[in-house]
Amino acid sequence: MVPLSWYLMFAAALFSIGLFGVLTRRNAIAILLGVELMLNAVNINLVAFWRYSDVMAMAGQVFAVIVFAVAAAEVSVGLALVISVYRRRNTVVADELDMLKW
Amino acid sequence: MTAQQIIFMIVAAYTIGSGLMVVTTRNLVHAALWLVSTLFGVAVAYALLNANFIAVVQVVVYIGAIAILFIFAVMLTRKDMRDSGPQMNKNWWAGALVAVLVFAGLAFLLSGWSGFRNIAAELPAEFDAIGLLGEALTSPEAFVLPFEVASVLLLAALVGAVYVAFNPRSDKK
Amino acid sequence: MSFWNDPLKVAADWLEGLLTGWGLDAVFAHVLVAFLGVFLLIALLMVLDIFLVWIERKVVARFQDRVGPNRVGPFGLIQPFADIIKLIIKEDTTPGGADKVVYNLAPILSMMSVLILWAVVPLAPVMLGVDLNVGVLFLIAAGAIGTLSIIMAGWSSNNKFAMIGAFRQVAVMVSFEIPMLTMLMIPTIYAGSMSMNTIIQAQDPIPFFILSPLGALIFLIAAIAELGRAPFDLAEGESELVSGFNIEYSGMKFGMFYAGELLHAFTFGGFWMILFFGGYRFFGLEQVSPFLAILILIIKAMIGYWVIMWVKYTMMRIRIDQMLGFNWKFLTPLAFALLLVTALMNALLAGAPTWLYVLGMLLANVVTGWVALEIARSVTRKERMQVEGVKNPVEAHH
Amino acid sequence: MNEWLYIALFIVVGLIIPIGAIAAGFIFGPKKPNPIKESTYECGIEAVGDAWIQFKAQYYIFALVFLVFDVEAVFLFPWAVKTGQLGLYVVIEGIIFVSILVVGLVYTWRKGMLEWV
Repeated sequence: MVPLSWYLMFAAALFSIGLFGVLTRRNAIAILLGVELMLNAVNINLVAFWRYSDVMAMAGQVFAVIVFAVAAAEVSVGLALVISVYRRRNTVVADELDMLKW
Repeated sequence: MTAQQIIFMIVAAYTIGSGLMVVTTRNLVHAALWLVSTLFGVAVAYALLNANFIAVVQVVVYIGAIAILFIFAVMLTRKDMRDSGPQMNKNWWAGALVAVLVFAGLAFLLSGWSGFRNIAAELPAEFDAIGLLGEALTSPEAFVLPFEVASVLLLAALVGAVYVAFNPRSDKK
Repeated sequence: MSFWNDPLKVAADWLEGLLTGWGLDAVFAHVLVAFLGVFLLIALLMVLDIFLVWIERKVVARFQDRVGPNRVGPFGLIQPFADIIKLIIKEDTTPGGADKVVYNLAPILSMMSVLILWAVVPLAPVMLGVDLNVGVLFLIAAGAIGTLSIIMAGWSSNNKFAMIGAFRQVAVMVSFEIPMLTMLMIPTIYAGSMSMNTIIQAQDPIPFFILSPLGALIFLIAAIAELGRAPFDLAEGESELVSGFNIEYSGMKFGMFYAGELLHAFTFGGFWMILFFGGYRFFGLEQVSPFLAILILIIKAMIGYWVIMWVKYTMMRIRIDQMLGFNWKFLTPLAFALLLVTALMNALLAGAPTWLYVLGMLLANVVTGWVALEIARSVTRKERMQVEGVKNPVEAHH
Repeated sequence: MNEWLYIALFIVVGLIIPIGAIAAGFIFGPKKPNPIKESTYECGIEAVGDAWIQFKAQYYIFALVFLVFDVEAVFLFPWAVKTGQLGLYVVIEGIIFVSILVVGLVYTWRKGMLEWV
């Protein structure tokens, strides 16, 4: 059997990769791709904890399904914002969206 | 190593490799396609965890809808899809450092936890995960409120996204 | 247990015994035998697929008052093989500006998305395929990979027609997936399970198309749109987009898209029969032998496929705005209304005798469909009057 | 676990067969590429620029509405499995759930976002 630690390490690695993408990418859509990786890492943890504790308690799976809804909401609004910004400023590079800085 | 461990290792390596491609590829459509590959790997991980419903939903929602939305968005925000200029900001090494530190910190914290090396129990016979999930989502003692709130969340996302992206007044033309 | 009653198990046991007798590990032998079984099923499907080309051509010829292929072999039966040889020995050109890896991956994924659908098809009472407890959703998951392959093909070809075709096709596919998902919930509600086999078992006395004729109809419409066949074949739109997303493909890669489409249509004919017409069931005949059950399923799937072809060669192509408007303004609200009515009637009639249950469900379906049609008719009449500025369009013609 | 093994086998075989078919075409087909053959097909006219251009926002709207209803369906499937056994109360929950989302569809419709312009 695969011990729980493997799944947790796997999820942590995926989370770190997503974090790296969020921190370093210049394109706003690429940043959202990184956020997706992080959300998936969280979901792996939730499902793994469900499987490795009491399987009759469905809380882990319910939370995972709710994370799907959150991810969908995040993506739809996030990408809508990116498209809206693109139409006004003609760029999706996050560094150049600095209007609020001064 | 048992067969299951080998399968897990292959799946994890494949998923993490695809994940690395997502954050490093220059072409954004390729990055989105690598994301699909990563998400498929995660779906296989769910299947290994006996979460059939979550695994299939992962493919339906992420690959069938979210990835398509990403590809559409990439094509909507590029007059010229060939990416010019660097794709990472100049502090990428700091980002890499933070990511490695976060991974090390998580690994350190988790390894100190008592349940870290737990082994999963066998699934009970006649285990009906979807029935249990349906009961959990609709029972007032369990998660009926999150169930309805999810609907409100999706409504808010739909209305907000439609308003933000396509409000006629927000167009500069 | 004899070969006649359970051929798959007998053959698998024999092979496994043989392999372990040769000194192979038991688990490995099991996996190898399963692999061979899957390979056999898919190979048979590909052979069937070749004959589907012939069937489709013969049927369309009859619809158009022609004879169809009749030169190569008896009734032109060898014609599809000649076509395949032609596809194999054709030069495989790749457009210069294409994204090579994605371009080559797309037809493979397209075919694969159709083939894996057969994993969840129950062929006979003893041959359930993979009796997944999320079988119904598996259908949509495989469809998601198909959608992805189309957008990959359109994008990587670096051709404007391919791109527009792919975008339109994907917009239509994702739109019609909502009524389809909703209609998949109706057998789920009746059977209380998402497993294909349980759904077939639950249709023991009464198939679901009697309980929910409207549901079966909406599922068929959504399936045809999902397949991208006429009247929803605007992605191909020869007159405007030349061939749509597969314009730059030639040789066997094009063949994969073409064969995939035909097999997909046949498969969805089969799923239509499984979900609403009882699958391999036919008045107890399926209990006689698995061979008979498979034959029944194939005949039923052929009937479903014939209906899909009938629609294709009767209807004309509709425009994309009409198509999406039809889906989002009519089909999706109707599908949701039907789902809620079904769930409500199912709860209200929970303790009722069977005849009352069936009658109630049937009535609920008819009423829902009728109300939807009446609303659509009055709204469109109002719109038409606004556009034409005429009070009574019928009298105006006199 | 076992059942996913069969799905994996289907995926593997489903990849092998089309790859084999395409490889057969690659082996037996002639290979005489030239620049004209490799040019992008545009009904005989020389293609101007590549196809990786900007597309209109309408496609995004349909994908967006689809995503929201797709996730909604995910929530409804476990509900649909159990609704026959748990009685009227659960059905009403489902009705509320769907009604809330239909408001979103009506909003999108009223904003004219479902029109193909």
